[in-house]
Amino acid sequence: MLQFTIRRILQVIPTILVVALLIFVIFSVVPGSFAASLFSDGRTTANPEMIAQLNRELGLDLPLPQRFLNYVMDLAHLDLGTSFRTRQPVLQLINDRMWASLQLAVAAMIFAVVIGVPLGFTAAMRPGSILDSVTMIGAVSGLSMPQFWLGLLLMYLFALQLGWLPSFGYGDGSLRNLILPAITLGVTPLALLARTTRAGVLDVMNADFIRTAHAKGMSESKVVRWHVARNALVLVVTTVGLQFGSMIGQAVVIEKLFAWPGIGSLLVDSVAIRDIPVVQGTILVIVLWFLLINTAVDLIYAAIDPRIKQR
Amino acid sequence: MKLGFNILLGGGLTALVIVGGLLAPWLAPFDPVLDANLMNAELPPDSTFWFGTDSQGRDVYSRILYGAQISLTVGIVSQIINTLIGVALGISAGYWGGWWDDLVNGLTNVMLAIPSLIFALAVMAVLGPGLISLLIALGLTNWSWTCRIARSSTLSLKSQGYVQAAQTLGYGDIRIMMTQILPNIMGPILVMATLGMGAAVLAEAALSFLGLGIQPPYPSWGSMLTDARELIRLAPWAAIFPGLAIFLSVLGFNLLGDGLRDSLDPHMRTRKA
Amino acid sequence: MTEPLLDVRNLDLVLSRRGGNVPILQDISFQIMPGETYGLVGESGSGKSVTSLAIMGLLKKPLKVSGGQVVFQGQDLLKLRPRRMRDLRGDRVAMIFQEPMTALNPLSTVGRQIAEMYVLHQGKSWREARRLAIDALDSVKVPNPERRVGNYPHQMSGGLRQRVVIAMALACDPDLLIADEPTTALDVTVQAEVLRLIKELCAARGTAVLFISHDLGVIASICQRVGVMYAGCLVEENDTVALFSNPRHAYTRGLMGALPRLGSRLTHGRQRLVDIDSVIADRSVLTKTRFITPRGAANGESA
Amino acid sequence: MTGTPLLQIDDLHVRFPIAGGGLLGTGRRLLHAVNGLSLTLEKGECLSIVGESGCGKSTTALTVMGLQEPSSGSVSFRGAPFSGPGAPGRMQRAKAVQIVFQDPYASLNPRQTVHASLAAPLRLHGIRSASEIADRVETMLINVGLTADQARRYPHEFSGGQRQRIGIARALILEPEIVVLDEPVSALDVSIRAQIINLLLDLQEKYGLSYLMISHDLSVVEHMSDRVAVMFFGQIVEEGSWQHIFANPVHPYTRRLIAEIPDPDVAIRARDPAAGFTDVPLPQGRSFAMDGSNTPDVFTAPTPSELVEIDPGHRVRLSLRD
Repeated sequence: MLQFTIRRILQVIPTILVVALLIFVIFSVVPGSFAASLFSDGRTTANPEMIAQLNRELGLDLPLPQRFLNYVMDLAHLDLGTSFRTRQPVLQLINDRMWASLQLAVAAMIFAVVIGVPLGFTAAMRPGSILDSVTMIGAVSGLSMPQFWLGLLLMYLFALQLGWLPSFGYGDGSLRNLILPAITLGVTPLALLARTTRAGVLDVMNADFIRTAHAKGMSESKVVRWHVARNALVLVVTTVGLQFGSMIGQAVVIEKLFAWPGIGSLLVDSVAIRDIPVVQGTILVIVLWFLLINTAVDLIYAAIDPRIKQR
Repeated sequence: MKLGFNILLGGGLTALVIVGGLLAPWLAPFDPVLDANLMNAELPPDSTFWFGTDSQGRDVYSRILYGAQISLTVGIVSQIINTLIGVALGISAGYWGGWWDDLVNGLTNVMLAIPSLIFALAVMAVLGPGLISLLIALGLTNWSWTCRIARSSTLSLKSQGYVQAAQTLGYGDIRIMMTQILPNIMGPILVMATLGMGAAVLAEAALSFLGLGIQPPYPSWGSMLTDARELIRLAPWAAIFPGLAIFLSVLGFNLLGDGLRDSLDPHMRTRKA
Repeated sequence: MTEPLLDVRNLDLVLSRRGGNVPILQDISFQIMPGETYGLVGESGSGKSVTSLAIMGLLKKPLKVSGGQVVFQGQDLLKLRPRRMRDLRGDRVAMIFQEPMTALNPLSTVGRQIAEMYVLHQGKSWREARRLAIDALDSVKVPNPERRVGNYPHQMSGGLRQRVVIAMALACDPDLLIADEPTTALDVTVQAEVLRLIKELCAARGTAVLFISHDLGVIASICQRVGVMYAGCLVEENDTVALFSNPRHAYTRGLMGALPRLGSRLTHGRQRLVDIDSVIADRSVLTKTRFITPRGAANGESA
Repeated sequence: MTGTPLLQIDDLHVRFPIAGGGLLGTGRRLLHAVNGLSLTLEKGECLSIVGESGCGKSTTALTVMGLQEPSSGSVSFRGAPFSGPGAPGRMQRAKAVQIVFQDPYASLNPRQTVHASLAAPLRLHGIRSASEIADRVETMLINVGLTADQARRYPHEFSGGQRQRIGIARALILEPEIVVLDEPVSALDVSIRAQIINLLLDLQEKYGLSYLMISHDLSVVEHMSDRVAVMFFGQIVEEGSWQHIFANPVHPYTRRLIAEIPDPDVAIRARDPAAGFTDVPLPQGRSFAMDGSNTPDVFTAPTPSELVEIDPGHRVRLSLRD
């Protein structure tokens, strides 16, 4: 197990490097120079001397491979660069915002798991029942819902009309401020979890070893507890891991909608003003988070399924 | 029974969006951009303005019809790009194996490591807003799942007798991929593409909502919501109807995809019975 | 004569569809005496596996029993309440399935899966059950049972896995063991070992066996009496030696002639194998005649 | 037997890398699937390779088909190289060797009609005339016991036995000299099995085909083969004419295989098949190698041994003389 863990963690490193390269390349092929776009606002053109000086300052006058090398070296020292605009270190900007994002993501995932998994499980126990149909219709609706629209409606209803909850903002980390964005963000993973749990449980129930269990004279409830639950869990764990990734993506929109001070809104704001070091840094941190979670999921997976470790 | 229902409702909703988008010039009572009249701003739904008007007095109903054109274009074109990339890479990687497979696999893993909306955001940041940028951003960032499925299906087909037989009969590799493998993996690919269209419509709406996609005054459903957000207290209809349009069209694609999956996979069908 | 252990009387089974019922089994009757090994042989689709599932009460929709009785130790299993049936299953009637690969839960150790039997039917503690599981593994000649008890199914070969399944089935000393193609997925040498094991253990414990197979050779080597199934009907039944030396039903004769026999080329030269379709023009007449019991031909008509 | 054999396999080795092991999972171990196999196939004969799963018989078949590259050793066809450098392309191979697969359900493309499956190879090999193609497809279908009007149907409309007939038709449509039969009847019911065996024997006679059959079923092997090679863990342990192998098996593993076949006659007469074998005196100081008494590790080379001819055409694996 320890060897598997180390191996799995070491495997992440090349992926991070390639992602860093990819991000770097994407932002290096931008037509025109950053400096120029930074100084011009569409009406006036920037002074060439100022552009050249800024380029020198930012190291943008060096050849590309040299720049990438510098970039990676800086990364190794946990230096994500300096914001074009605020001149603050990117790492500090991200650090200021990251925990709010994490809080939101974890809250949303807890909401999704706590409701979605039991729902999918119960639906699978009675396939074709009314509960099953309602769950599945609800799930496909949840998956089709534009989250920011749902958020907007929730905000309108619970904040503006009923006045029960604050409509936006972090509110010094108050739980009341967390509720609406977390529910909004959790709806898609909830729907997906309900679906995969149901499918997974049905799959297991059709497996040969369940027939064996029945042939042993086990009652339905024992079959479920001893054999179905654990096997279906494997699929649930995988889905949770994968959903974290797309949830981080969705969080960008939700944070913007609810004016949540996370890295998502930092990313959107920086994209709007083309603050490239911040954009690069934010994306890199998001990918890092995603890979960490996936690695953790793989380890949990290996702990549940003894077949994985052998591979 | 249920399977027919999914395809029917999904197909119906999708058809509605397609018809609405194609016939927008004839169906829409007003011009979506030019008929702005501040005198009519923020009117609730009535017999003239079926879905009400927005902050600039434009007819929400007409804008939604024209918005369908954008959503459909983005959904369909980006998915065609994704499917072509994913299928070409997936089949060739699965069939040839070796270093090419390692390369494609590595690339897919990297793509999967970056949440696709974030990736699209980065591409939009570089290319700048607009329809073409959207098509590129959403077309290049969402092929990894299609690729994975094409690859794994190809791997399992590769050891099937008829693919091996084709090799021994003298078929070339490309011919085998086109005639023996591709037709037999079209099912799951089609399902992925249909579901992907829904995802692309959602992503377009999200990017436009963030102001990075279709720019005002053009009527994208996402950017309509950006405008409506500011005045949700005064004119909730301006927010409700575009959102509903997104929801129903994505629901249409998703139901269609689910229905296709069920009808293509007899194993699933018997399970439901 | 003693009471039969299992008495299947006129069993009818259908696949119920919206448009009506499709008959799967028609009028199946046979008896198994205590300690006897009875074989059901037939080609795929003949209904032999469904018969075993019907006896165990493990049929899944849309299959259902539409008539007849399955009398086991004097009580009709088809009329038993689910709870009583559950207690019987595994305890008095146990079953071995074909695929040792999928018949075991991949996420659970084999020891635990055997131990479940003792916990379920004998109310043992898990701790004690585990110790009994080691003994059970030992009894099916799994080497190193103390170590193997903690193994997962994927860590074992097909032959070992099938031994585990046998250990599980025989854990509670059942009176009847139903073995559905238990060696079909195995190699010849492993198959021989597993067959020997089933034979030995059941003989020692006096367990009756209902052995289901498509393989005439396997059936001949393990069963005392054999029933031949074709298209949902039992077409011939006799004791093994009589059946194989003197098959009476046209289908049985065709089946035997279709089989390449070891050594026959050496003694008789290469003989063309019998093509059933060329011998019997109309297969549908096959189910209309039947030969049951060695006491004479019972030319019955199927319902 | 004079001149060059039709097909010659010479000291064939096939090793597969097994991923896994090592800290990064990059450590590679080699699975020795085929370990120094030499065989010849003469025109018009049926040579069977028998053994249990994992013995390397299927890998050997795939190598002959060119679907698997040998790690070392060679395959030659009529004396010309058939593997490695100088091997012919797929188009040339196709006219020399074809294959019939075990699983009739996986061996036909579900999206192609029978006609399409049979006509495409003809077209590929330069036959342009539609009427000639139709003629040849029709003739072939009738040869394998189907009717011409079934050509328009898709595979799912046929039974397993019929599909196997279609698979055979596809293998024969280019008129190859050798047909590899990979467990051709293992997946079929007894009554269908007999029909396919009869068909294969008829076709062999009619076209003068050479069969290389892979099988685990010794009854079928005895019925069909002219010569038999018994494989165990990547190596041949005994090889000879079918009479050698079935009337006078020498190697303990061969004897065990024969003895353990569940055969109705053997079973009901309750005779011990092994009792019929008479022991053959071995050359001084030598013993059987790979006799199954200890399982060799597939990752390491087995103890040195060689095939020794104890009778003309009858070879047995014995340990090397010290």
